[in-house]
Amino acid sequence: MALLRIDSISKSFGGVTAIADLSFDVPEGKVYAVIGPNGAGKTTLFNMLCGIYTPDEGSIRFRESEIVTLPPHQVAALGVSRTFQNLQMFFNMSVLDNVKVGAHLRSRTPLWSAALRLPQTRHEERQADNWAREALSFCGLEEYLRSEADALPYGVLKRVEIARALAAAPKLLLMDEPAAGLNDTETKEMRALIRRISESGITVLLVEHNMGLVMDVSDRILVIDYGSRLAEGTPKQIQNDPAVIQAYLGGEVQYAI
Amino acid sequence: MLDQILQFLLTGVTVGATYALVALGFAIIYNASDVVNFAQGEFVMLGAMSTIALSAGDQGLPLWLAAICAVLLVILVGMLLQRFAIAPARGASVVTTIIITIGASIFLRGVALLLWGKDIFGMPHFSGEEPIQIGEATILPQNIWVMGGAALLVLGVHYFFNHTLNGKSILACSCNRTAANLVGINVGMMMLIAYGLSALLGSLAGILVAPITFTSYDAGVMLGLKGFSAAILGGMGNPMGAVAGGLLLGLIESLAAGLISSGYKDAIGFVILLLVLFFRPSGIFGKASAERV
Amino acid sequence: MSYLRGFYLLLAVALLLPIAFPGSYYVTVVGVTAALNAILAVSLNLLMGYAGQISLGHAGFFGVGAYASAILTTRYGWNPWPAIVAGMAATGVIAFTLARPILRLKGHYLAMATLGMGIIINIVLVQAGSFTGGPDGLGGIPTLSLFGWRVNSDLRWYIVIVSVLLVVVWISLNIINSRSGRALRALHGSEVAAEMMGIDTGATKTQVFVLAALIASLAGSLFAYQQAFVSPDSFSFFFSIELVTMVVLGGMASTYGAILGAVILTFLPELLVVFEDYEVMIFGAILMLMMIFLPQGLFVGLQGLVRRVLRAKQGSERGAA
Amino acid sequence: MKIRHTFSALAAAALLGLGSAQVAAADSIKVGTFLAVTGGASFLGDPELKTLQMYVDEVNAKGGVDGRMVELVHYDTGGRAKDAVKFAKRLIQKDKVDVIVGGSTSGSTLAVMPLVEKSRIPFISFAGAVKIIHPVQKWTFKTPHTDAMAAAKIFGDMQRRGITKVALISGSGGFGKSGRGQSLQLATQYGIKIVADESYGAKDTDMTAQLTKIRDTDAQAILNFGFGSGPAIVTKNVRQLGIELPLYQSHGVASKKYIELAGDAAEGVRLPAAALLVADQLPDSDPQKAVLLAYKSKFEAAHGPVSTFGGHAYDGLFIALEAIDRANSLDKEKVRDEIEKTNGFIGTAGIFNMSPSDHLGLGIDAFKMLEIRNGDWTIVR
Repeated sequence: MALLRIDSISKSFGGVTAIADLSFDVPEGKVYAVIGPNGAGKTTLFNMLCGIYTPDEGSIRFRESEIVTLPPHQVAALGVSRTFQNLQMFFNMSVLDNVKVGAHLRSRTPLWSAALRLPQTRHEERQADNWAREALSFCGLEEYLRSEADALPYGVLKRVEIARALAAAPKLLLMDEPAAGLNDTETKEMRALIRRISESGITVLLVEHNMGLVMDVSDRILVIDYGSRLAEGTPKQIQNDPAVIQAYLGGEVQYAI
Repeated sequence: MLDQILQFLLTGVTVGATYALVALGFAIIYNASDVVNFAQGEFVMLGAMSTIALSAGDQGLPLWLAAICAVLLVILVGMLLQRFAIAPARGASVVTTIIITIGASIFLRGVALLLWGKDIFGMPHFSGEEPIQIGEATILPQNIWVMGGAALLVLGVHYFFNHTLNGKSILACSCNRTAANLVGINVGMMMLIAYGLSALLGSLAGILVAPITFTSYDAGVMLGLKGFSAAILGGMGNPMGAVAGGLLLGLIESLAAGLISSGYKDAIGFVILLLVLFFRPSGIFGKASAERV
Repeated sequence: MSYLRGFYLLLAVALLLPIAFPGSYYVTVVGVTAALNAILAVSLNLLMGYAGQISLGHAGFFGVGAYASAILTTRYGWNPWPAIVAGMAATGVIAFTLARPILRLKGHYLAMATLGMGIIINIVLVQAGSFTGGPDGLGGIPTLSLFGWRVNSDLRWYIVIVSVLLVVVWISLNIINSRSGRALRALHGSEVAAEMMGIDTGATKTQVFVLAALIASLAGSLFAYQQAFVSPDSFSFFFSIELVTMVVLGGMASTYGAILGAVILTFLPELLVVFEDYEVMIFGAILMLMMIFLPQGLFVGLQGLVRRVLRAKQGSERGAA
Repeated sequence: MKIRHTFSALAAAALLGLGSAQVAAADSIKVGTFLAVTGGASFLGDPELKTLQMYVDEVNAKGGVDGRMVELVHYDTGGRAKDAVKFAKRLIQKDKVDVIVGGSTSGSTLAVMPLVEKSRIPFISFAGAVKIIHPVQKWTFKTPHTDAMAAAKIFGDMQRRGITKVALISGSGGFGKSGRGQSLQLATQYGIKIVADESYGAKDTDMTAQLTKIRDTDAQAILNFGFGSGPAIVTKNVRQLGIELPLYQSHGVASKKYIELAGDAAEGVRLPAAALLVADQLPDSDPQKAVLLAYKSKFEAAHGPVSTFGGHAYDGLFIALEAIDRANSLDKEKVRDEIEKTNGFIGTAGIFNMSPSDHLGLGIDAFKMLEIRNGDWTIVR
């Protein structure tokens, strides 16, 4: 069954089409990757999926409910979480607090209750603390628990961002280029982490440039170019798809000349 | 009624021309360095006050020479401000730089207070005080000086930014400092020029309007506030927007005073400003800024 | 709770000061003003330091509270306590109405809008003279009394206002170290990421804006009863800017920093009066220099300094071992 | 325009500040004052402070009051009511002064009155509003004429000239607002109708919009209540718009500065003011003349053109010192009683006769109606 169903969505910015009539289904429990050359519209797609942009037309259904018009925080409330291509860390907070923010949706305590430190708040604070620690250790980040976010290297921050997204206990995790800027060791760790996330039952939707990683972890792959669908299938199918080879190879040929 | 409105419009344009020059100063510094310089109003005050000081007394300079010296002096102040207060705080947060420029404005006010005391000073009109009749409305020759001077300065600034290398270099710095540095632009020098230019505009505005409005050590506060409002109204960082914002604010105040209520005219100005911002969060001519993800 | 350690220290200082310096002008007069300013700075800091939303109109809410209490008690004979509540309700309504459209703005536009809001409130206080007493103000405001205990001496005012300050600080610390506080800091850090974590940024900003306004309104009422007189110049945009300066000078995103900023800016003019005409210039220079050399603010800057010193010491000890 | 020597003055200021705290002799008379020496009302506070300093020095040079030296403790409020309250507390609690004079503006005076009454200390204000002394508060006195008296004087003059319709324009500060209020209240008593009621902000630079509206009414005269640069701009704008109506200003512009700023446009402007401005034009038989000339020459020798505002400080200081002299004690209750008994005191504002029901003690005749002719004041007879 499809967890996320995208049905012929389009988006253009000032006359330039970013996404044109795109449809695909993300099956539950799988790792689904979206690839394509730079400027193919991948990040635009992500931003529409999580409510930052509203598509010009089309429908996005998450667990059978329409989310096209919802603002990001309501999409998040349904169980969608994400990481960002350019880090969006809360640099004014510690690593632990960053990840606790991820658990925001799992508590209910309102401002006035927090202000007076009522029992409900105390209870939920302890819970949030536990959830955050769990998420951090899931991502292998115990040692950075007390660090300030602005004092950590890029590779670690990439994982903190994932821990933060996981602390929300999402159904669907959108990962925007998780391996970008990482070295080989870090990429290897990232690959293992994505597998662990998938194994824990969370559906992963991945945008990534590192083909090795994509082919390795994905169950299905969607290739888009100029905002439209080029091909879709298993990694093997994609690798042998003539249109994909044309698009990627074509680029290389041009480059060679 | 119609001749009343003509008078309100003329008044509004004169007052607005002053706001426009102050707002333009705000926009230039903001463009060059992302800093809102709350000492801009003090440039206006210093221009007028030092002209008066230099031309006072029997051994005083002739007015035009005093004005030139005053402008040079204020340009120097502007550059010193950049060099010793703004440059060392590069990378500080927006509010920190706001407080620094507020500190600078208090400091300059304090210096003016020490030098010239608390009196209000007048300045002779450049070409007499015989009112000029325009239909049923009247203006003073000095109003024409203000409007004409403002128009020339605005055109000059426009030319500077669009047709001279230094002007374009400053724009380049505002777009991308690192890139500007890489292509060999002396960023530090460009900042000095921007602050100097802004001080030049402020001081000339002060000298042009002082015969009509008088001046005192604390005259810069209100002008700075109105100039900032005008710059925001037009859209921060858009020089021609700042000019339009200034004229618009002047007209709103004058029409509000004449047609609605003189007691609430400033409030009406701010209400309109708020409404504009509610519907256009980046001012009338400002570019909408989208958060990059 | 570990984050309350500083709070207990503050409590101890507040208790000891009037005992150590009985009847001192600096404790019970300037100290009360400093505490009142600290209440305002702490509330503004929730909005500015934590949520990252600058407000140059905080004095406006302070004024609404003060005038609500002044007008209701003198013109309508209300008891001061319900007048405080009514003032807070009025302020809350104003803040709630304005919050959404104003807080959509960013950076300097937000600064301008809040500045404009404060100025409009002030103009109304001046112009609606038949109601507010105009620029000359409104006098004859009764004092507070609590179960027959009349707050009618400087020491008693010290007790009341410092108690309120302590409660406000306690509330502020509780909020910062909670889900709501993290939401505030998150939207300051990255509004998009905060939204993606399920934080309704618009609602969160509105909440903290209204809360800060309510606290300012309460402070305003206390101010009115303490002075027994209000006039618009106490709520001008100059005071708003002074409040922002307190927050930034002490150190943004630090409750203790806000208190420190308030204390410094309240005592500085007190010390500078001996310089007479030079006061304005020296004040401006001090403000500039502090912000240039400690752009993070005094409290955060000093904290960093202490940390560096400690680290250097540890390092040298380790080196010695 | 003089440029002072920064460092020597700085050192002197520091020394003075320290000095005033330490030199205090045991039984000196401590006179406390808080004035708007800076800020929008500095043209009030500045001459007031200069006057107080000048005369305290003179009194001390002559051996003080009954052998007691007078010590002046002053603070600058910047015109802010809040700071006035703070400094009044400082004067009472920290400096423990015997009497307070000052409060340049009505706002700051009204703000400290609750404190003064509670602290039971004699207080003589230099501010105008009638609210300060009406109703009478036990410990509060004042020396300037009230704005109600100014309005009455003006309307009286208008009545004589047969003016019945007046356009009012006032500054939005405390002085302007209060004057406006009194004018609106008193007009009908003089058979005068207010046909326009405009206002302008303290730092406004152009009032032609308001005056254009006034021009199109059937007003027979314009009355402007305000101080600072506003009234001078109003005066110039009236001329610019070619309005030929008589222009009345209030006592808020009673200084040479106004004539200097408004220039030719000020010709023919009328205003009520204390006799100080026209001291040399008074007949020799006038009992005030000697006092006025003495004050004027002393002030002008040191600080330039005299204004009536500094005169209010002179009046307040000497009413207080003479009361202390008569009481022969620094007991606050006794001093207060003696201030209230002030009788026949010749001051710059007039001859003061206070009583338990009148804490000002001036009649409307203490005001002279002046007209500006050839750039100078003349008395309208």
